[in-house]
Amino acid sequence: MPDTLRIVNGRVYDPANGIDGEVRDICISDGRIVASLPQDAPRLDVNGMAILPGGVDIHCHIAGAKVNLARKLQPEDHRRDPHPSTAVTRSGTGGIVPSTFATGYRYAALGYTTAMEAAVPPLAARHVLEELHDTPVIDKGFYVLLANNVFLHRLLREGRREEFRNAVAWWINAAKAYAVKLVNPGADELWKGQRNTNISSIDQTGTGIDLTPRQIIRSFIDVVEELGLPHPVHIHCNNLGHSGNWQTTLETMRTAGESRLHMAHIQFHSYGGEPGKNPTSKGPEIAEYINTHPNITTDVGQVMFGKATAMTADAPLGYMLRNISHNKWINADVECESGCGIVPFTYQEKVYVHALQWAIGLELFLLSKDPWRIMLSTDHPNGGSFLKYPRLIRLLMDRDFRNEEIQKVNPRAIKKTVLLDNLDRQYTLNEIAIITRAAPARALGLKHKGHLGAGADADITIYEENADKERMFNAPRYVIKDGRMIIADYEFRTDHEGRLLHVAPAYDAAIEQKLHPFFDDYYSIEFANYPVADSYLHHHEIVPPVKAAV
Amino acid sequence: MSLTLALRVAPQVPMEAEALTFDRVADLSESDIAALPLLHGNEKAAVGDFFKVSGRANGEVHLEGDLGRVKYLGAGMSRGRLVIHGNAGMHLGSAMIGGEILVKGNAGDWVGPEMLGGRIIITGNAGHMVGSAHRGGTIGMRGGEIIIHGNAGNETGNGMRNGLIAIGGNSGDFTGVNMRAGTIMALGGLGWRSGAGMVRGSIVSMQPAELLPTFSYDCDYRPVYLRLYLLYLRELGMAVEDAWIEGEYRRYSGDSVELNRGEILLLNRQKLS
Amino acid sequence: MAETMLLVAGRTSKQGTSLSAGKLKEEYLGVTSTVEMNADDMTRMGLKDGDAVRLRTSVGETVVQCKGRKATDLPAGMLFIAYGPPSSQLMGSDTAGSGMPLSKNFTVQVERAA
Amino acid sequence: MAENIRTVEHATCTFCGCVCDDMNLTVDLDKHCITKAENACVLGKAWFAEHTIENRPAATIDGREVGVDEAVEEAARILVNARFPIIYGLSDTTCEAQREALAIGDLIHGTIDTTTSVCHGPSGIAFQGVGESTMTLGEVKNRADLVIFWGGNPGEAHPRLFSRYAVTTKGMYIPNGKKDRYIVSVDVRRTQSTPVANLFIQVKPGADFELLWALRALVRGRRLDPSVEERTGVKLDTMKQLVERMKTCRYGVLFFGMGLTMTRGRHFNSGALLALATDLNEFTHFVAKPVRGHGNVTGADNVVSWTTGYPFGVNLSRGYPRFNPGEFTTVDTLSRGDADAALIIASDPAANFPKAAIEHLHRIPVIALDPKATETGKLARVAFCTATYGINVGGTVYRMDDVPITLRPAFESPYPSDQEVLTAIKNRVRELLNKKAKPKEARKAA
Repeated sequence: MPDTLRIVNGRVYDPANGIDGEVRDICISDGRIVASLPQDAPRLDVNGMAILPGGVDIHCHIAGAKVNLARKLQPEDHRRDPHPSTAVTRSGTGGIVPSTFATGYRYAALGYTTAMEAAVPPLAARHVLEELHDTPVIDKGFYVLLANNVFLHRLLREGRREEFRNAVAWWINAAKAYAVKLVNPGADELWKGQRNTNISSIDQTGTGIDLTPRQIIRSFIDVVEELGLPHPVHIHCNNLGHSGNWQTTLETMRTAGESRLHMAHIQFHSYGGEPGKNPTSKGPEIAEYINTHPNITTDVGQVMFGKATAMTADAPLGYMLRNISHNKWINADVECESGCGIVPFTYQEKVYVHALQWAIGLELFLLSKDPWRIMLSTDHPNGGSFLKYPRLIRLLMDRDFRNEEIQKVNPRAIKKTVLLDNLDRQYTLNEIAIITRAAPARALGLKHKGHLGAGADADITIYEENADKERMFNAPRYVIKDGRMIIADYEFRTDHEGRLLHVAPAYDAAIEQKLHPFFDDYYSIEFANYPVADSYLHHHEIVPPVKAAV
Repeated sequence: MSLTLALRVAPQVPMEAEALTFDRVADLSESDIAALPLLHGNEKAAVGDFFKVSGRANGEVHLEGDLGRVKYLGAGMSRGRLVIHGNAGMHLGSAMIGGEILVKGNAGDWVGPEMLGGRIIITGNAGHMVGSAHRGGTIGMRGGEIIIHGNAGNETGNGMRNGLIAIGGNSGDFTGVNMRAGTIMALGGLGWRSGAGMVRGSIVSMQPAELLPTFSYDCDYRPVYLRLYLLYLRELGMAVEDAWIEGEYRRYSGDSVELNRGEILLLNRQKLS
Repeated sequence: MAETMLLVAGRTSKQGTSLSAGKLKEEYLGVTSTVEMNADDMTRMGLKDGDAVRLRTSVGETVVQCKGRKATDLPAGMLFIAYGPPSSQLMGSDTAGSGMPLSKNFTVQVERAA
Repeated sequence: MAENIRTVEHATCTFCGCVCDDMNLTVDLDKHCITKAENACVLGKAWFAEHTIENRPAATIDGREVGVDEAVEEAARILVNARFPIIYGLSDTTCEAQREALAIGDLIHGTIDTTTSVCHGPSGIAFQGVGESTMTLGEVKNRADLVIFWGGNPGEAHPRLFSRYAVTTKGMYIPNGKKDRYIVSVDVRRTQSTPVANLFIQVKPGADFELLWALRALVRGRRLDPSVEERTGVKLDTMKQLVERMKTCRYGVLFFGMGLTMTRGRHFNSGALLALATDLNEFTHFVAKPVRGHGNVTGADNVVSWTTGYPFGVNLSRGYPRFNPGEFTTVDTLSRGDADAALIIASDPAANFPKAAIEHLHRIPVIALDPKATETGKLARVAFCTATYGINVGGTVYRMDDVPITLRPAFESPYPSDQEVLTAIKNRVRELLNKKAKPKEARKAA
């Protein structure tokens, strides 16, 4: 394996550097992209191929306690999709929730080199790190769940802002997280402590914690800004999946004011209609708000027909889906921190609600004007597997294909959308490079990822160009990670351990004096044993704050 | 002469032989059959390493020898007849679609799991999980017939959706557990907790059985379909008594924890003349 | 004359502590070679604490010492033994597609060992 | 002498699935032993006191003392030559060691199973059928006002479950501890756990499923045959009162033990209990939890699951994982005579398994890793004496509720850890396989 390589004759799609399909050389040295190399450096001729930065998944569920529960739950699904070992790679199983090794290899085989696990209670951080260590090739990080943290609620309720900020920073460090995740803020106490009830409004009182969701959201937005985290608050709003939830979604975005906020899987939050009744689409309204508010970024959470698994820290949602599907159901309460619901689910083309969800996702993609702020995701495996990304890309790039697909789904649902109202936009390859690479890297504050300029990580995907974009994106011919040729001619050539990406915001250690007694009273593990030791980080990188901490 | 594969080297560890179905071997020459792959433990092997192959298939394929360690015989088979002169290992006729498998001996666990069609006949005993779903799945046998002249183990017809399972002897615990439709006839006795979680379908026995408290007595009657089934089983060579054909059955419905639309029919022995 | 009884195998504190000392040590072997028995059953069978009894199933047999328990604690016809090599001798190996051999609540023949 | 006494605070006891991490250990470094284990229960005290450095050879082949390297060589040779090698045990070692065992299984295309299969394996099967509403133990401490123990004897097997997590402990919404909780115990006999209960329900042996099923019917308001009283030995009124209590509590918990998994009905017994807890969520918040045995058996479940997709009973003969309890679980692969070699880590099947399985262990080459002398070690072709996890070795263990905890070892052992031995075997296996593969490739090229 040479540590230098000049890739020649390929068309380069590097939107972050304004390069849209020009034929250029890409030079790699020591795992990074460099401006030039000596003429005698080894060459790879990729004539007729497209060179893109490695894919970056900003929101997926691939490792940790809930993922492993969902994995264990579905042997019948793994059975159909074995993942054999090769001379250089480990074995595993696929299906909707693949084993860790299969997850890493399959992301790589799709041209993705970075993926972010989107929901981890801090108590399970050690678990997620162990699994990520066994998730090969890709770089990865995770978002820590803090919106239903009982101790943080206590500080907020008592107006102890300074301590709140320090405690948030402490928790991020204790877990080795990359970003702060809020899920159904303020609802856990109703679920666990008040007979499985839920929140229905962002200004709801009587939550059992004397805080409204809005108060919680605003406080986290401010603190994450103050801490200078590279990624803003990443939020799963209240009311996910409920008809009429678009108002909650708009209110949540308004709560941010001018501050940055990342709205996760926005498709699931764009429903009109009356609560308890069939939803309608509010995709255009939500897209309009996003179009006019540059502080908001989002990933779509596209629904793809076929097998999915709902897995979420939003436990009441899990229970709602269980009552719809009557499938096996997992609920898993995490003391003082979070809840969790898991239900295997299948999205069907002919079912009104499923078809509507599919169509709303497409509306959001097609109506959003700024591809830098709307990113491709299926909220894997909630809306469908990440392996469906190539098909989704084809739906966006190929209008005729999309229209054929629209004909196959529930027509009543399509009528509730604007999909057939001359919505004939087709994403260009450059725009696909934005929504799958450049934009998520930028939203995450990963300066060395999502582009091919000098200094970037040499995470590169090279596709054979093909009119059928699903086929093209299904199997890159070459995948290079950290400058190493992982896949060549569609086959794995070597194994590789990616990096763990995390942040380490500064905090006043005095906060530990406040935390300690709370742990003694209400946690079941010792305070001293709670923070994750550095030994779990293995190959890692601390991503610095975007500005100095306050 | 018909095609015969005679076991000449006994496997030392479990063997997997999904190549040994009528479909795969029917149109092949002896040497081509001998070259078909087998898995001996974790080692790749060929049919010819273990079997002596002779003749050509004329609608039937015969396997000879004790194949109690050979798994997946007749798996996915869709046509023709496979006759096993000896015991068969696990997963016999797994996900079978059509044709017939006859075992002149005993069969291991998982006979006809997730079977779709065709017929499996076992002259001896079968193991556990006959016609059942695999772990984690809810869909067992969806069609076809499994006829066992001897006894069957636990979880016969787990998650069964359609078809017929007939057992000449006893059926083990949890017969017909979680079944959604179809018929299980255990002419001998039923084990504990038959029909637990059943939604629809019929479980029939000629012997008294202790049922779960979530099954309740409905009536005594003579279901017409039962006579047809019993006559059919008699035709297949099962020892069906006249009194069973003429007899009255006590009908219990359940499982009330589910929809309560399943039935267990027990021969009313008091009314036997 | 052998009687049919129901054997429950399980864990006990003493088994747990002696296990840490070593499974080949005398204490562990002693703990796992003692069967608890309903005291009334013992009286009827003419057994007293420390007497040797033979337990037999279709799989195998073992000789262990018996120890009385009050009827309120251990119903008549029930036996309790801590897991260990003696209980293994009685266990069948059919797991019925589960991986788990029946390890509790199985019928055994009980008689005084000569 | 004081400098040779060391104290370790917040150490973790790995004896049972409670994995209490509040041990304060006093260690005599000269004598290589723990002289005091503050906060430990009776089982934990014995665990810490008894794991000293015994004078045993680090490795033996056929009982003959050999160097570790030689034993590794022999172990690798056995595994590479086997056609149906099994790997078993793994619950009393660290996740780090478990991961190495899985890597070996992947290389040798073996079968991997853990002690789960003879513990709560049936609960794992039940979980795959019906799911599970569950929790971390801190939720029980903070919230549970109704705690039901079914078919287990934590008082003897998990002594601190009561005091630290589930009964007497005080929590956020349970300020008065036991006074704020109602405790129910369901068992076939009175045990040392019974006195803790406000209500003891004695169910007839072999009727747990019927009782659970009857409770489900009552919760759902369904028809129930009166014969249930005779069958279970429990009065219908008692059942109805219990159901009322379950439906009206604020946070209910069902803990269950091997009284369900090891008796006739096995996974269906566990499944009935999990389904009951699920059903109750229509009325209130209700959770269930199998009370797991060995220190890191939950870690083994997790590691095997994330690596293969399946929790135990995994076969890799085809180069990818397949799962089938009853086919690939160890009692079965041994008693049917399938296995032709066995690698056994931190477990003693030769002492606990059914007779037929033990007899087969005598027939095949066995490689055993254990800190203590065991029946399995006695019959093993290759036996390693390894350092004890949690006492001499650091690493990760998972508590019964899936909470991972990092160990704080007390003193060093002259023996290698399980992880070190397994890594050495793995590396040697890889080398031998490469050698084995090469001639074949060479032939192909020619």
